[in-house]
Amino acid sequence: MKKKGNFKGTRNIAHSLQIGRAIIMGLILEYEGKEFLFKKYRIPMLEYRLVRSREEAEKAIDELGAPVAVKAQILSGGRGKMGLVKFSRTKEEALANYDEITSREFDGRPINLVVIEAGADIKQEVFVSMVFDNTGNIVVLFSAEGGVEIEKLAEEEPEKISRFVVPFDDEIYPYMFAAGVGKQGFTGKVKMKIATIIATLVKMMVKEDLQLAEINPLIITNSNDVVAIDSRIGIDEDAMFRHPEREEWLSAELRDTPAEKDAHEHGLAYVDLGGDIGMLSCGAGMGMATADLIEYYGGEPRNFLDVGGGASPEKVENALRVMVSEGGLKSILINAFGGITRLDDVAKGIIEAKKKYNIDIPMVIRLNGTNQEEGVALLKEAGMEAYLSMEDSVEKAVKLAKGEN
Amino acid sequence: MKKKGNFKGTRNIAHSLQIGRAIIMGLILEYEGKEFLFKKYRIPMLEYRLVRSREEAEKAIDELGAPVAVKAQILSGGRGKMGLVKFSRTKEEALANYDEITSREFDGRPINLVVIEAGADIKQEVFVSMVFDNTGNIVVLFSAEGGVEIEKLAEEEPEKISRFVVPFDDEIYPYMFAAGVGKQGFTGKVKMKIATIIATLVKMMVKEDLQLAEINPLIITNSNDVVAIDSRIGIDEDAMFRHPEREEWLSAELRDTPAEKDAHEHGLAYVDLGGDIGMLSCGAGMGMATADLIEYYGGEPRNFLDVGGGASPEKVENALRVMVSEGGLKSILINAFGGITRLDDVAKGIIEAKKKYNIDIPMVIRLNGTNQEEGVALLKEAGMEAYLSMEDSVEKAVKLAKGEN
Amino acid sequence: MAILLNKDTKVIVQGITGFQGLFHAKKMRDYGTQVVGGVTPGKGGTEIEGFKVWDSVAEAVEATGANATCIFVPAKFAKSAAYEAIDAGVELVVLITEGIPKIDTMSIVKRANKKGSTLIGPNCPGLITPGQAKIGIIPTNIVKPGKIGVVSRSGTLTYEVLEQLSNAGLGQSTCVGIGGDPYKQTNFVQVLKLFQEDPETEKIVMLGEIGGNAEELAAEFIKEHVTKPVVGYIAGKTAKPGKTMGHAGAIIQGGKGTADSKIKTLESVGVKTVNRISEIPDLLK
Amino acid sequence: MAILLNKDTKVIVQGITGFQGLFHAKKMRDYGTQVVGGVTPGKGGTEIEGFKVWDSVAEAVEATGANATCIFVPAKFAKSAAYEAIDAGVELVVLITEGIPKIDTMSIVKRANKKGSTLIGPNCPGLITPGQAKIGIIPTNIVKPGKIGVVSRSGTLTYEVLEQLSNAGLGQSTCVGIGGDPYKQTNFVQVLKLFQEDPETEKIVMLGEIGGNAEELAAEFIKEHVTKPVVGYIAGKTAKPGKTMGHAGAIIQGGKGTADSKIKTLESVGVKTVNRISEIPDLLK
Repeated sequence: MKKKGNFKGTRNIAHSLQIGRAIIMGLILEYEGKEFLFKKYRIPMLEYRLVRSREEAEKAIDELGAPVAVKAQILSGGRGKMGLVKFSRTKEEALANYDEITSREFDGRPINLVVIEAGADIKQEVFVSMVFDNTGNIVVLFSAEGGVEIEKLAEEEPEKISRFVVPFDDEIYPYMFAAGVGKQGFTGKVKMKIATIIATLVKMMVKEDLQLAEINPLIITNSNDVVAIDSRIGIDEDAMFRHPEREEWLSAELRDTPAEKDAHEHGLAYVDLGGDIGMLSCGAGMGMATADLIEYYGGEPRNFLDVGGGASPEKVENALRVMVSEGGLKSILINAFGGITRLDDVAKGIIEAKKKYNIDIPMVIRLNGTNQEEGVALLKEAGMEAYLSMEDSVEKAVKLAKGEN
Repeated sequence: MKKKGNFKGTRNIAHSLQIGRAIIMGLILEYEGKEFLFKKYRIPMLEYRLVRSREEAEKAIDELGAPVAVKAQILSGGRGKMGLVKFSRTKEEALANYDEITSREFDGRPINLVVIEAGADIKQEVFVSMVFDNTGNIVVLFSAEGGVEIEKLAEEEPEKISRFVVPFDDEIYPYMFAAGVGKQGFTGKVKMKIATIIATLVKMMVKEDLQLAEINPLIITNSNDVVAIDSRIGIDEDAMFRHPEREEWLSAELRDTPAEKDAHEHGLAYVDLGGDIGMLSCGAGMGMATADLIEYYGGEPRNFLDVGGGASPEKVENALRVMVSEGGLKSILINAFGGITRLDDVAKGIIEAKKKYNIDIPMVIRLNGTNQEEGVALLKEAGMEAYLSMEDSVEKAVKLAKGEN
Repeated sequence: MAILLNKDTKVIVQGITGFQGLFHAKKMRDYGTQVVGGVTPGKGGTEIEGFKVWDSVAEAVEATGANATCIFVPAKFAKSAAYEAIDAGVELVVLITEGIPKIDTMSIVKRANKKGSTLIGPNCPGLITPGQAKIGIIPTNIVKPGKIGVVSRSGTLTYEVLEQLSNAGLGQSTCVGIGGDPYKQTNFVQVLKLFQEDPETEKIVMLGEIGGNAEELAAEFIKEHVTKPVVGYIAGKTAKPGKTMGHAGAIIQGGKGTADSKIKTLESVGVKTVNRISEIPDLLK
Repeated sequence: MAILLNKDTKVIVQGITGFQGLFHAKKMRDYGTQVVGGVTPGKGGTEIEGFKVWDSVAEAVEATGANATCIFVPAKFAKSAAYEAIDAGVELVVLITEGIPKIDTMSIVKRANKKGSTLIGPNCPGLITPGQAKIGIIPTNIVKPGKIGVVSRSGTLTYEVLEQLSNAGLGQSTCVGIGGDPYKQTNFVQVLKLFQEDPETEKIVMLGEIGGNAEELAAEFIKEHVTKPVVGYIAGKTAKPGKTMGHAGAIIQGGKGTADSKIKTLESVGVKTVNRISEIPDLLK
């Protein structure tokens, strides 16, 4: 994860390409949510073990005793549907499930982090999830019908979901959620236990710089305990300086692909988009607009790669190195508008990278703005040309990718 | 210290007799303020050691190296004037000062807790002190002229004291104090260091449930460090449930006399007032009014001793035990108004105590209100009489104390 | 009419399943107060001695239309309980609990101010409108209906005064125990204003104490706004001046807060003060 | 006239002794902006490149009468810096810093609302009134005075648009970069209102992005209150829908926030939208 503190960077907007700017966050693993947050805030849980090998899995199953749940640790919801959470009545079944899950991949990586969790005595499954809205409130949804079809329930039977809106800077107490939980049919101790867990999650949202806190399912046992079976937590990556230990969490490694990680370490924003036109922009908004224009002309961007405003030659060079390291490129488009950025610096970076990494993929360069003449002159010297217009350069890059000329 | 959580007690009002209800607090030792609060909040200090014997003192002086300050740990300000803080240029001088200080008494107890503190390189002494006002603000006073004559300075040259008023629930930052500290002649790094220490103290006031936070002197060294030499902290005793470790602090022992401690442990309010009429009231306001009336009739109350409303026979019995344990009584006045209190219970307690502790000091009893007849009957059986009017009973008790009849 | 509280006030008791809460809920009901139920989180849906119990104030208010609450919960939970009542829109919040941390009380007062609740207490005996209703713990056998408004910082002392008034044939319109803690929303000034506006109150008794500046503020208010006769008493003449309040405390407090200075200030605005409580009834006749 | 900023605005720079702060302070001054000094705590009383430095905003404001600030401090200290400006009564607070924790931004917005400061940003390039003054980092060589109001969520994209406008002979009244973070005080609606009221602004360009509902709110506002022509562009058509926002996020967000839905909503209230930036100038002629 890149160092914070520079005042004008580009990381956020890279994420925004994936999820829209409204909610920018880094998911963490179920295990991390439980181990590093739920434990600290005393949210009731079942016993569990994180295991990284078959031996550890077997030991955990023996210690906890069947039945157990075998749960893949990946950065995604919907694990049940994917068959990555499996309830297992016997030790044998649990080991078989472990073997099956760890034989699979997710997001291009092998699954080798698994949680073994003690079996639960479930009377009812309920659901709680919360995010911030855009006006500084925490919006909490609670339903007595837990499970995975929550979006459908919200659409079809909205009255089955209680919604609470809490200003982010209010003090939080369980009473605030009691009536709403009551409306879903709970009373007395169970109601107050649920309200207390909701209040705790809301407090965590602020104190722990979270962007998402969800428990689905939260279960009510036959002895009326209320226990968190899952944890789905998104953290605010901009708040990492307040939680430096999170840099060491397993999820920090899993969140980025190797190319993304490489890019972030060099202060670049990188998102894999899956096409075949390598795209480099100076500035994130420009990057989005460039990607849109590539599609407008019928092409497909391979990535979103942004060096930000005022990039140095080294940054441009690194960006190109990251770009070509991924392979599969049919053309490269460099769209540099020189406002703060000096175009001679951009040109220097391009020339250096081309030489150093032997880049022979067709390259289209657009330079317009500050120190344009100097930049164009440098490129010319190195045998390259530059476009002035963004549209023209994009059109050309798309043609090249299609093998046209 | 008595257990909290009962909804109607009397402890506060006992303190209010001494200090007025506006500011109710328990002072802690300089050492405790530094060790348990300043260290946690990283307020710069000199090195120091708490010592309890001459051997420990000698070791500390050797470790710190002369010059050192030798400082008695007592629950009071003004130690300098009392000769209980002594700067010592050599080891010999320091040991002599240690011997002198520990040969003395304060508040009826030997002084055996001493801090040895490293010598300071003082360019300037400044002063900061803060309390809550009655409207939910923290009022901070700061002056560039530290030392002990602050009240005089406030009167004669008020412009030399900067005053800040901060709402208790605001977020606190150093910038809030920068301009005010600047007005006292500071600039740049020293100004911001002072402002940061003030901000830290204000935060402590709220987070640590303090009622008073004072550093006098806060010093500026020749290398422009800003260092706390003293700490004078008052805690909110009502907030003890949030800071249970404070029950174990040395100051918790020192704060009460043995009789006060005994009383508090039995849920009674006790304050030594120094006269010769033992006074027991059912309710604190009544206690104050009774003490006033004793003085009105020319007597002097020995104590303020309150069993509260609705006291049991055992509580009354214990109260009388505490009262007579102190000695020096010429008469005893029991003023019981029966609102919630049942007067037969009061009578039972009196009778039991008189028997158990062989109390033969002349006793004046006033019973008026709930179950009055039953109470009077019980007393009569035991050979005692009761007054109906508060005034009459007080007048009688004063006469008895003066040896009249 | 009386002030703050009458026979139509609908009261809930927070902490009703606790010993004190239940004891006094019954006493209030016995006196004729409309106690419409109580709140104990986790015991919602049950009933105790004829009182319905809810898990939260919001639910109790929704079900009963309660507009007043009497809080008997321990100090540790008092802040949450008071917040809950304030958030539920309860108009009159009477906080009996004593020993609440100062910061918590300040927070409660701030929230009550913001949301428009009237907060009596903490560390107070509550209030009573003789012949109609009471909220809190003031004994009912010592009051009688009448035209004297009583406001007091002290608990038990008030009872003594009430009994002497009643014995002297001086009934009370309403008696408000504002409580002994330094931080509060409803202080002398607020109650004096209500008594001044209340047509049924003819004269006022004000029981003060040493410390703080509530009596001084009351004197200012009386000078400007109170035309009804006021009799005052200040407890604590015997008290020694404080030593532990620090330089800031001493400088801010100045010479104020002693019994003598309070008595002088009150006398200067026409309040008759007495040295002995027994003198009060005569001054009201 | 222009909006928010003109040649009389007195600007201080917070973080002026830092590399970026000083660099852009000089650029602002070079453009004719009245940069009356800067703030770096601990460096008060010094001077840097002709700029006086104070320890706090309050002191700088007292000495200079500054009514605007440009904040360049690192994300970790941005909240305190913004609070400081707001508390000192600075009318226009431009927060350039990016990467500020969401909770901190919410706190800043709340304080600005409460105390009446206008907050631009965070994570924004600032604003420029061509020919008069600029606060922030927008390049000055690509703008020229005129009658087009520009408001944008994106930084560098704005520069591209400004240059194309200027090259086409379409000068700008004011250009406001409102910044890319989801939480902000000054959003499209606030700036559109100012442009609508500004007699010197004749037409408006609005540069939006996927995510959130700022463009949808702008459309609502335009429908009711904006009579001047508006041209819009939404970046991010290529973007894939998010997967990490959780059930609550998905349910609250619903189907909104995509480029297509934003474009549709804007078109429905009469905003002309374009697929390519190069089409913008023609629509304004």
